Amino acid sequence: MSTTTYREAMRDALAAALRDDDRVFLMGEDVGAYGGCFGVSLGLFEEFGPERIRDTPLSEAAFVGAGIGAALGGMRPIVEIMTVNFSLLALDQIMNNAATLLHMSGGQCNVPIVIRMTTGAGRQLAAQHSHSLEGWYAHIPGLRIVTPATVDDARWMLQTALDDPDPVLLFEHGALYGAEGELTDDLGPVDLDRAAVRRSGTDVSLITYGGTLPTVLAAAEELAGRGIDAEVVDLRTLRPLDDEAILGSVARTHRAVVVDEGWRSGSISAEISARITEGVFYELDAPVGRVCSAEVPMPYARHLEIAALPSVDGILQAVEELGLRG
Amino acid sequence: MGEFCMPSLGADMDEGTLLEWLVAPGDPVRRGDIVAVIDTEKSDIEVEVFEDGVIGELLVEVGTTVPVGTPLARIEGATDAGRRSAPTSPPVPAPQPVAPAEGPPRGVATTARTAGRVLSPIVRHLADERHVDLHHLAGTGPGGVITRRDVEGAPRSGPGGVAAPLEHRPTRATPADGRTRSSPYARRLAAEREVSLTAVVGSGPGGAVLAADVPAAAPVDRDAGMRDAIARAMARSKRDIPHYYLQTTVDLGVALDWLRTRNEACPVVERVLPAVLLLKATASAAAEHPALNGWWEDGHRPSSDVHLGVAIALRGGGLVAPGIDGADQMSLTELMTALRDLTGRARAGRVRQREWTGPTITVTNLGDLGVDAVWGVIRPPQLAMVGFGAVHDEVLAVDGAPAVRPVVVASLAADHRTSDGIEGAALLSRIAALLQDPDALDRPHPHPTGGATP
Amino acid sequence: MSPLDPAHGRHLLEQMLRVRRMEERCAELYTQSKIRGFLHLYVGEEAAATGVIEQLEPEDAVVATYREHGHALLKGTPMTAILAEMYGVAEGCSGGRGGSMHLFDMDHGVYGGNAIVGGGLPVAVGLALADQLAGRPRVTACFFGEGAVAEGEFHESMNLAALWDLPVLFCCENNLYAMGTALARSESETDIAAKAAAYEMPAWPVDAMDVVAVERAAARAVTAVRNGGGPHFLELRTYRFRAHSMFDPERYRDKAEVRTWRERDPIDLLERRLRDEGSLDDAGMAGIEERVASEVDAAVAFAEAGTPEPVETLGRHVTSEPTGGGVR
Amino acid sequence: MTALTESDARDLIAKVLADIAPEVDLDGARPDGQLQEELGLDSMDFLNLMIGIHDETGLTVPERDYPALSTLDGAIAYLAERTA
Repeated sequence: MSTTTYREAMRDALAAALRDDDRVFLMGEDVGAYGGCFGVSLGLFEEFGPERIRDTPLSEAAFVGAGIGAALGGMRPIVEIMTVNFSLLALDQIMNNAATLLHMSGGQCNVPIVIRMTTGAGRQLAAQHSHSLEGWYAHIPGLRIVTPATVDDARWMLQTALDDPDPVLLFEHGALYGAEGELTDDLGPVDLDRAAVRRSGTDVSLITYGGTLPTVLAAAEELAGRGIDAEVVDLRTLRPLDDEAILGSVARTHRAVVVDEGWRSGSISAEISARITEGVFYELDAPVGRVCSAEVPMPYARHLEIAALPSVDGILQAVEELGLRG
Repeated sequence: MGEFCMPSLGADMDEGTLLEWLVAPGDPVRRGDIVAVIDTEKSDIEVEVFEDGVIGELLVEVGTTVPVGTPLARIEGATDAGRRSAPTSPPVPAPQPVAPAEGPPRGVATTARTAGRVLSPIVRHLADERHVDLHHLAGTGPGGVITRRDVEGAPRSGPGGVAAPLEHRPTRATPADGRTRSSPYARRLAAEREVSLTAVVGSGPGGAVLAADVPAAAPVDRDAGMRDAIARAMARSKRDIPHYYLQTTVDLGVALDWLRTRNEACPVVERVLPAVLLLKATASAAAEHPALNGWWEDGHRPSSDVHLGVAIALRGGGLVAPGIDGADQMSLTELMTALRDLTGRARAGRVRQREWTGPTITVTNLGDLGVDAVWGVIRPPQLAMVGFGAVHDEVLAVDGAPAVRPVVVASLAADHRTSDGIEGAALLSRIAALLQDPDALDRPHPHPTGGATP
Repeated sequence: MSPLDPAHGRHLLEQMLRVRRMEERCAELYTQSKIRGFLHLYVGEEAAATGVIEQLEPEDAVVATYREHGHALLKGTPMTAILAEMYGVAEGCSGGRGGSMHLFDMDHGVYGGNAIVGGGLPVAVGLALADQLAGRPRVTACFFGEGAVAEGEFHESMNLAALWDLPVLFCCENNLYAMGTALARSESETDIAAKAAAYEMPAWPVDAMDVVAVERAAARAVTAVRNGGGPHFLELRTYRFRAHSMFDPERYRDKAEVRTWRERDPIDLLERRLRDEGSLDDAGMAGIEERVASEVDAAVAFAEAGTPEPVETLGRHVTSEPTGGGVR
Repeated sequence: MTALTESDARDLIAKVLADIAPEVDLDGARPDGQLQEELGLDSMDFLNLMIGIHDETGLTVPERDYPALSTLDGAIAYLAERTA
């Protein structure tokens, strides 16, 4: 075990993948000479050179599409998109090609690409750099959506993603990059089909992923002080959802609050809530609660941004509304 | 081939839980045999079969709660003729939304009736809001289903057709449709623990019952479930039945002297309570006054048989009023035996279906509690309730001189739709007269006596 | 103009006729409801694909559009598999999952009909990038219509391919209409080759009603691309004789215009030339037609005998089978 | 008929009542209060009590003696006296 940051863990993962497999290369805007917009790929350009740490023009559609083509051509591209908002410029390629080619070719063209992007708010980057659209992507069959939330997952999810024969979108919450945590040195590839219970509890299941995991864990601690024993489920993968873990947890606690930095309407939290009612309706002792971002484009002003995002207080209130009082 | 269906055992029963099968496939049954025990909100009830035949497949497992009309078992070899020849089946006191003049025998659900019970949430809501009695509403939807328009066009059952103000909703979150607001988990736990949710006070939002509110075991719940059942039945009675009231004071001097002598002469187990005299007198009088004996089921259905309901207070609260069939035909000893048996079973929660649904008139006797008189609330679909207060001494003019006599105040609450005061008065007078001739009263087939009227 | 090698000339003619006769039958089958969905026919444009693909090696890649029946056939996909795909049966080259617009055939380097205009270009660039990174001497031919020139993906892809010197041959089939919108109504600069040239890649227009001219241009371009010359661009000037798809009232162009272009039907042009040069006689022509007709008949019979995929396996091919297999 | 002490008589009443009215709490009843009120018994219950006493002891309590048994103390004393 050693203490490291999420950013360094991700960088270690990239370096290891580049060292282990010649087919792996990283491409994206300013991943090379600049070291990555968020510094994730700092130093890799020097070690692996401009062919494998490939700076691209600001052409999200072309370089994501090129990643898809390269994957079809036998490579294992890792494509970095600066933020999830920019990925919309490449949405055609992600949706109409990466997610779809295997199926419309009758199983001939699998696309082993990993697309990494920053997601989420919390850094006053306003309405075109701060959204959480991973839930949107989770709507699309053919994609795997993963959301590392811990240092270990940042370090060890990438390899599993690269081993996947199909496209994987990896969402890194911007607020997590500087987060420090204990890194398990030889954990090895993470099973991306499985959610993780980050805290066991008996009274309520707090279901979340990615950037809101620390918030939820903090809320769980606060609840513990009030005599409420919360279980925290880190989804890790938004598609495919680990129904077994979600439903299993709710079946134990009989109450659920889904915490999702995405907007509430038509969100992954809505999907999870629906699955809970479909799967364990008769285990529910309260309606499923949700804590989501306010339905506004993310504002710049600090206090407004904070007000728009899921918070410990918001989670505590949602738990209280379930009829749970310590 | 016939079906044995979940019977409706009262106007307020929508579903029942099968507690016990008393027969097995292959058992021959005759009409009237008790074949199963059903749990309702009020009581465990032994239910009978209405056909001759052989029990075929059992369709519902013990412990299952099903809506009224759901087939519970098949009956092989049952004939239509057998089904028709059930004239002594009492009419169905259960709701008949689509009002056939000649309803099917009780327990045999028809499609229309089943369909009529399918009520959409909006229909329930509207009916509740507008005080429309869905039980008496014919549905125009497919299969007789009651539609929103049916409710909107229906007369309100509140006084003067004006919607009564919404009743205060109690903490116990039971809307008018009888469905309790609860979490799904609580609902499931309640089913597993055989707890009636209507009896549970919820701690959740809007009084919703949460899992923690569901007690570990059932016993306390029946009372509250019964309270609700009584509440519904009595509210319906006061809503639907135009009551009128009469009272008279009956001299019991002769009857009690007679009884004292009789009881002294016989073993303690054969002693007869004074109440039995009152019951017998009421039953005999009722037989002669069909305007007050029978049911209101889509119109007046007088009965020539007397199935005498007896209000029995339960320990710990609650009230049931099962009946004694043919009470007018019994000797006092027989009636006493029947009353003792019925009281014991009622208090043990084991009343038979027929006793539950059969009564044609009911007696309530609050004499033990020392009240002078009782003004009863008629139990739908019956037509009258006879009440007795405490036997007490009064100074009466006897043969032109004051005399202290034991008396009882007999009262009558009757349905003005089927009788007028003159008939009610005749019934009370007849009761009083019969009580002046205990010997005649004790005969299994009493004849009219010309006894004095107080 | 020097005479064509007779055998090669007849081969080109037969290739174009295979495409033409197959598609004519497709149109008929469409009216019989045997083929559904959109059906975009290439009739009139056969020389473009025939001339280019004739110059490709079997291992080279083709990325095409929803008007790609000819490209797949010419690249080697059996006509039986193409017809079966249009019938939506399991024997189809895409297993019945793609249909007319999405013919895929990895065995013959057919990377699909892409039905998003411009959507195939970045993928072609990526295939070329993989080849470059892997040091493979493969050429990726990317076909698209002139409508795609208005898409951002076109410009991004031109830039990226030129920037990275990728081995991709862009083949713009300029049939003058983006569905119903004439080129001049959608482009400020209608010289498409000039647009490509602005990205610093060799680009020139070709008379694509003349298969020989196309073949000559393609030979030059393919050789250059394969030899590390970076991306090349051919503007193949052609014309679509039939409607855009089966449902198209063709209000946007004169019948006279269509008649004029039909006079330069690429098949007629080549046939006349071969006859003029003494390389083809009636018997030779009849022999070609007969071979093509029997191939089409066989393909239709194959498709007719096809087996629909069982609905139970609906969820296949959403994720790869070895690891996943289920619906993700 | 065996003689009953007051304690035996009380136990007998408790035993018989356990069948008639299982929930009654004899200890919670005032010994000099009206039995029917204290224990919530009605006339049927009282009759059943008499029957029960008869079954247990063979003692027949005539109706005219009922007033003597109207309190718990009275009933105990009566039974002790009658069985003595």
